Amino acid sequence: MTYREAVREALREALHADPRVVLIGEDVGRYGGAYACSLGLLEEFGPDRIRDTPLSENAFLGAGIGSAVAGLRPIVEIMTINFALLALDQLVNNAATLRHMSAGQLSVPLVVRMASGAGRQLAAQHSHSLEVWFAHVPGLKVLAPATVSDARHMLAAALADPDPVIICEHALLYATEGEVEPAAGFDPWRAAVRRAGDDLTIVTSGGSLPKCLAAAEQLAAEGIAAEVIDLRCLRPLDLDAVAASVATTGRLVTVDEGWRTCGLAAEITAAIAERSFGDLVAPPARVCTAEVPIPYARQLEEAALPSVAGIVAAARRLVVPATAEEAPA
Amino acid sequence: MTYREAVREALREALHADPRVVLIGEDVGRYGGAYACSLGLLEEFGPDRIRDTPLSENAFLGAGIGSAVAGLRPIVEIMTINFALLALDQLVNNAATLRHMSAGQLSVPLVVRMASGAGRQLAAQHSHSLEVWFAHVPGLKVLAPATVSDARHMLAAALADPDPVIICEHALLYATEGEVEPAAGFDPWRAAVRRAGDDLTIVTSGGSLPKCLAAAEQLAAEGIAAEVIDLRCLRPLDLDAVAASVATTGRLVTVDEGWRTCGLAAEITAAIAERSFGDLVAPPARVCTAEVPIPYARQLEEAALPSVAGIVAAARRLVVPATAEEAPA
Amino acid sequence: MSEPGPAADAGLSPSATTPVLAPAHARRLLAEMLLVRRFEERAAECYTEGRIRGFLHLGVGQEATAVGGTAALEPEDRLVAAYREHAHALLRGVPPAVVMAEMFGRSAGCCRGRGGSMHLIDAQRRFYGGYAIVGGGMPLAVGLALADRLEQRPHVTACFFGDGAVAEGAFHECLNLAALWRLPVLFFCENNLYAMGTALGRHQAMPLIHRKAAGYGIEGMVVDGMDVLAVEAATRLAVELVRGTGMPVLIEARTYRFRAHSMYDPDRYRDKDEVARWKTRDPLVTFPRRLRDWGLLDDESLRELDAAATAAVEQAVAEAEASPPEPAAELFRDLVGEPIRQPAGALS
Amino acid sequence: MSEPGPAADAGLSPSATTPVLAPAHARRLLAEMLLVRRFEERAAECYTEGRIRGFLHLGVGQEATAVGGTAALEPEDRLVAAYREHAHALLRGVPPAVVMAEMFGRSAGCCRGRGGSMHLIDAQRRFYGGYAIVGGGMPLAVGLALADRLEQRPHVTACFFGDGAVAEGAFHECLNLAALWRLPVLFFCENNLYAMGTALGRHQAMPLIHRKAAGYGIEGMVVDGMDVLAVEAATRLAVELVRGTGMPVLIEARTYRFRAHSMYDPDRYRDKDEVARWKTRDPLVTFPRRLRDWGLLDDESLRELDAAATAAVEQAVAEAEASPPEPAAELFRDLVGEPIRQPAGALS
Ligand SMILES: Cc1ncc(C[n+]2csc(CCOP(=O)(O)OP(=O)(O)O)c2C)c(N)n1
Ligand SMILES: Cc1ncc(C[n+]2csc(CCOP(=O)(O)OP(=O)(O)O)c2C)c(N)n1
Ligand SMILES: [Mg+2]
Ligand SMILES: [Mg+2]
Repeated sequence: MTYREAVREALREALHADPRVVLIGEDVGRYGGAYACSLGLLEEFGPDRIRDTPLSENAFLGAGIGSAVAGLRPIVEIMTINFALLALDQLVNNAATLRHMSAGQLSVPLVVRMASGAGRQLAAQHSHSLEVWFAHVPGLKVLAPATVSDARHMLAAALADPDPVIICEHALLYATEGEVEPAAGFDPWRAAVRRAGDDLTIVTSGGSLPKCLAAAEQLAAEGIAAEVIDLRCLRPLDLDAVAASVATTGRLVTVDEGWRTCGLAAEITAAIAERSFGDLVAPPARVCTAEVPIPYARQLEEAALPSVAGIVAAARRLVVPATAEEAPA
Repeated sequence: MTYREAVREALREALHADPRVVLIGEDVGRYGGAYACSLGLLEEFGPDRIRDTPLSENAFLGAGIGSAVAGLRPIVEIMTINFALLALDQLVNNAATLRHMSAGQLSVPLVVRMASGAGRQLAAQHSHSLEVWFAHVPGLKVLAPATVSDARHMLAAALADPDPVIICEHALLYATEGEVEPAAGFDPWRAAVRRAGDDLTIVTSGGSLPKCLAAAEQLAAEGIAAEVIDLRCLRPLDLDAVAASVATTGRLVTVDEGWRTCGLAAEITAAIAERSFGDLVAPPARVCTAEVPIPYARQLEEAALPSVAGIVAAARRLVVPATAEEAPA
Repeated sequence: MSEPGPAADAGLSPSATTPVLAPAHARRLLAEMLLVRRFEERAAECYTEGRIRGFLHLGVGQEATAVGGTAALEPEDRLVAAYREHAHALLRGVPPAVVMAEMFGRSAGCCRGRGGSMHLIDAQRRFYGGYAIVGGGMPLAVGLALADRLEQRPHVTACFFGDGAVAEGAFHECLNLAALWRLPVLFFCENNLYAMGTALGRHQAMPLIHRKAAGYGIEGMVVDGMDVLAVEAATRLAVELVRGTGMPVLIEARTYRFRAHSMYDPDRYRDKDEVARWKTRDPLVTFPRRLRDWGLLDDESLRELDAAATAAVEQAVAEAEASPPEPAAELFRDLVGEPIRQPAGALS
Repeated sequence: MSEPGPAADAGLSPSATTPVLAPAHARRLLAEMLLVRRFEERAAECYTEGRIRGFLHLGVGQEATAVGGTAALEPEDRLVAAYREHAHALLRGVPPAVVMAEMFGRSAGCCRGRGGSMHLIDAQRRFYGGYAIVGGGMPLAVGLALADRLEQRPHVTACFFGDGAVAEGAFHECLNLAALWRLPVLFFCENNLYAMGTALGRHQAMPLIHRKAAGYGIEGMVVDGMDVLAVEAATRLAVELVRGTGMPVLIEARTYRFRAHSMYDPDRYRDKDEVARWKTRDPLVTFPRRLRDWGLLDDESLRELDAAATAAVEQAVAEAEASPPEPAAELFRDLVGEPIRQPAGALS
C-alpha cells in the first residue's frame, strides 16, 4: 500500500476504535484532505467527526486542545507545517504546558498531523522542515514516520499517548509504496536501524531516509558499510540507539532536511559529541539544507536540499582520511 | 547608566538620526514601554513615530515589514518573546524571505526588539528563551546584548543592516548598571571574550553572561581559569571566536537559558565538535534550562534555570577528570 | 455614564429578575464581591511583602462584572479566563486558601505553585484557567464547547477576556469558529477600557465591542459592568440563549479597574480624574447603597458580611502560609502522563 | 443571480462611468481579460508539459474581478496579492514573458526563478507579490500604506485576498489596524465562494463579507465580480474614497473560478451543475456580448483582440523558453544586502 493509504487506514481504524476520535482540519472532509489522506472519511463518519475548518490555524488547533481536555481524542490536521507557524502559540503555550502547569489536573491527549518538507518546487513559504522547533519543546512529542509501515502504525501509538503528539509526514513520502509490518510489538518511540553497517553511522528521519538508504547503497559499492538509523521519534530522541551504533562505527553523519544551524542535526551531533566522545574517531558531520529560503526553480531547490551525492561525499570524507590516519579506538 | 537607559538612549539617538525611524509596538507610547525603554519618547517624537498598537502581533510585525519595504526604518517592539509566537509567520515567511525570493528587488531593513528570558517567576507562558528559533532561520540576524554597552550600541548596528535584525534583551538585564564603551570600532557581529582563561571555554550569551562570569570567578578560586565568551550575535554565529578559544583550552561548556534539546547550546556544541574535533580533550558540555515548562514558584523556577553552581559543577567535571587522565593535545 | 437606578432592572425577563431581587441572593452577590475585593487587597499586601511574586493583576473595581458574570452559570458549566482571574476562580468555588497557596508557591496551591496568579486551574470545579497570552484561552474554550456539543452535554463554556484581546486574531477566529459550528460558548468581554496602557479608542477602530457580534451572525449584548444586577441579568439571558440555541453569544460588560494593570505598572497613562470618577461607581459602594435603599441591607449586616469576607481571607492567608513550599525536587512531576490505553494497532 | 444589463451602470458616478463607456477603454478591458485568460490557459498547458512545476493556481473565470479591480489604480499605487496572482501581475504591467520565465525557473523571471507562480514580485511596477500563506500579504499591505502615510505620499495600496483569508486572524488584525491608523488600503476580497474545497457557507458563520467592514468602522461594498464594468466602477469609487479620506475600504467582489483550486486539485467538492451555471456568466463571453449589443465591438475586432492576446502569450512562452535557467550557482545570491549606512553610533 502507499504511505497515503497507510495514513488513511490508520485514521479509519482510529475513528472506528473510539467514538471520541474526531478529525479536525482544513479540507479534511469534502475535499478529502489536501493529500487525500482522509478521502472517504466524511462519507463514512459524518461531518461531526470529520470536521472541515475555516482557515484559522490558531483557533482550530486550540479548539483541538480544549476538546482533548474535555475528553475527546482529536486528531488535528494542519495542512502543512508551514501553516503551523500560525498556531505555535497554542501548541507551545497551551498544549505543551497544561499538564505540568496544572499539576496533572488537565491532560491534552491531542494528535496533530501535518505534511512537511520540501522537494516539490513550492518555494520558500511552502517548503519548511521545522520539526526541530517542535522537538525543542518539553511537553510535546514528535513522530516522523519515514516508512509506510510507520505511517500505518504511528497514529495509534500517538493516540495511546496521554500527551500531545505531533506527527510530521514528509509530503514526498505520500506516494511511496511499502510493506506494512504487523502491529504487534510496534514501538515508535525507538529509533530503527534501517540498514546495518559498521564503518559509519548515518542518522536521519522522515523524508531524508530514502536518500540515506540510496547513499548507503552507493557507499557499499565503494566498500564503505554505512549503518542507517531512522530516528522515527524526534522528541524524545532515542540517543541510546545512535550512541550504540557510534560505539561500533566511531563515525557519525547526520542528515536532515532542516536548515543546518540550530537544526535537528545539531542536537544529534552535540549529544553524541557529549556522550560518545571517546567513541568518535572522526569529527561528526552534518548534511542539511543550505541556509537559504528554499527557492522554486528545480535546479535551485535541488542545490539547496540534501542530496544523495552530498551524503555520500560527507560519508566518504569521514571514512577515507580517517582510516588513512588513525584506526578506531 | 542602566541597561534600560542604554536601550532608551539608543532609541532616542536612532529617532533623531533618521526621520524614517519609527517605533511600533504595544504600549511603547503612552505607557512608555512595558520595560520603560521608551519612556518619554512619545512626548519627544510624537504619535506618528512612536506608535502604540493594538494587541495584534502578527499584523503589526507584518506592518513593520511592509513599511520597511516601502522605505521606513521601523523598530518593532514585541513586548516579550513569548508573544512573538503569534508573529512568527510574518517573521519567517515574509521578513526572512523577501530579499532572496524577490532576487534582491525588495529589502526589509527592519529591527525587531523584544524582552526575553525567565527568572522573574512569570511561569510557563511568560518565560521563554526562544532565540534559538530565530537563529535557525536564514534571512534573519539575531543580536543578544548582554552588557549595558552592547545595549547602547547594538541598535544602531541593527539599523545599519539592510536586512531584518532581531534584538533579544533579557528582561533581567534591564535594571543592571554598566559602563558604555565608545562607539568607535563597535562590531556586534563578533563574539567578545568577557574574561580570559586557558583551562576551559565557557560560551554563553544574553542573560546568562552574569551567571557565567560569577561561575568563572568561583572557578578561579579553585585554580581553574575559565575563558568566558559572549556570543553577542546568535545568527550568524561567530564560531571562529569559539574555536580559537577551544584551540587553547580544549574544553567547552555552553551555557544557555533555552531548553537543552535542540537549543542554541546544541549548535555551539555541534559546530565545535565538527571543526575543533582535534582540539577537544574532553567531551563538550551544556548547561541549559531543565526540560519542563518553567514554573512559577521561586524554588521550582530556580531549580529549572541554569545556575552558577550548575555551571561551576559542569566546568569542574570537565577539567578535573580530564586533567587527571590526559593532557591537552 | 449615569448610574442606573432600580428602574433599569425593569428590562429583565422575569426568570432573570426574580432571583436577583430575592434578599438572600442579593446578599450572596454582595458577599461574593466583598470576598473578591478583600482577597485582592490582601494579595496586594502579600505582594508588597514579597510573599507573592511574578505578575499580579488585580480586578479591584471589576467585581460586579465577575460576580454578575458568573452568577448565572450552573456548577457544571465551564469557565476559561485570562490572567486577571482571581475573582473567577473564587467565584467558581476554588477555596481562597488554595488560590493564595498557589500564589505563595505552595504544594497546597491548585497547581502546586507551578502557575501562580496568572494560571489558576481547578479542573474539578470546571475552572480551566488562567491564560497569560492575551486571547490564548479563547481557542481552548471553543474546544471545551465542541466536546460538550459532540458528547451532547448541556454545559455552557464561559470565556472571559479583556477588551485588549478583541484586537487579537484569536478573537476573530474563535468567534467565527464557534458560530459556524454552533458551539455553546458565552464570550464575555470584561471591557475595562484599557489594554494595559492603551485606551479602548486607541486599540479599536470601532470600539463598540458588542457590535462585533454581527460580523459572526451571533447575538451581541452590552451591559453596565459596574452594576452587578444588570450584569447578572444580562448574563442570565445570554446563558439561556446559549444553552437554548446552542449558539455562542458575545456579551460586553463595561467596567473599570481601579488599580494599575499589574503591580509593576506605574499607571502613568490614565487621568487621575478619570479614575476618581469611576471610583464613584465602585460596586462595593453603590450596591450596598441600593440594597439599603431597597430595605435589603442594614449597616450592621454589611459590617458582618465584610468581616466574614476579611476573616475568610485571613484564614486563607494563614492556611496558605502553613502549607509547605512545593519542593524543588518535584520539578519533573506531571510532565508526562500515563499511557491511557494500548495502541489500537498493537491490540489487533 | 441574473446578469445585470446596461442599466446597472446607471448607478455609477460620472467620473467612474465616463471612462468605462469610452470605446477605447472598453476594448482595453476586454484585451486585458483576454490576455489574462490566454496566459493562464497556456500556463496550464506548460504545467501539463512539466515546464511549470510546484503549485499553479489559475484564476480562469475571475478575470473581470482582477481587471476591474486593478483598472482604477494609478501607476504609483501599490498592489499586494495572494498566490492566485498571474492576472494582477500582468495587469500591473509585468511583461508576460517575465512572468512565464519566472514560472519556468529562468533568470529572466521577475524573481530569477526563486518564487515561481505563487511569488511574482516586480518592485519597479509596485507589484509586491505573491504571498502563499493565506492572509500573509495583508500585514505587509498595511505596512506599505503606513509608509506612504507617514511620508505623505498619495498612493493607495490595494490588497487582494480570497474569501478563505477572511477567516484568518490576520484579516481581523489588519482591518482594525488599518482603520485605527487611517491607512490608505483598499482591501479587495476576491470572493470566489470557495477556500480550496470549502464553500463560503462552511467557513464563514456570517458569509456577507462586505458587512464585516462595520466591525472596523469602515466602508464595505459588494459588487458582481463577473461584471468587469461593475467591478471597475465600484473599485473606482472605493479607491477615490481611500485616497480622499485616507481610510481603508473593504470591497467584496463575488466571482467564481472555473478551474480547480490548483493543478493538484481533483475538484471533487463542487457540483458540476454549479460550475456550469457560473460558466454561463463567463466574462469573456458576457462582456464581448454586451459590447456588441452596445455597438462597441464586432466579431472581427474580437477575433483580432483575441489573436493579439494569444500572440502575446506565445511570444512570452518563446522568450521565457529562450532565457537561461537560473544557475544553481546563484543559490546564495541576494541572501543578505549591503550595509546601507554606518551605525549612527560608529559615526559619532
Ligand atoms: C499576546 C500578548 N500580547 C501582549 C501581552 C502583554 N499584555 C498583558 S495584559 C495586556 C493588556 C490586555 O488587556 P485586556 O485584554 O483589555 O485585559 P485587561 O488587562 O484589561 O484585563 C498586555 C498587552 C500578552 N500577555 N499577550
Ligand atoms: C495559512 C494557510 N493555511 C492553509 C493554506 C492552504 N491553502 C492554500 S489556498 C487555500 C484556500 C484559500 O482560499 P481563498 O482565500 O478563498 O483563496 P482562493 O484560493 O479561493 O483564491 C488553502 C486552504 C495556506 N496556503 N495558508
Ligand atoms: Mg482591558
Ligand atoms: Mg476563495
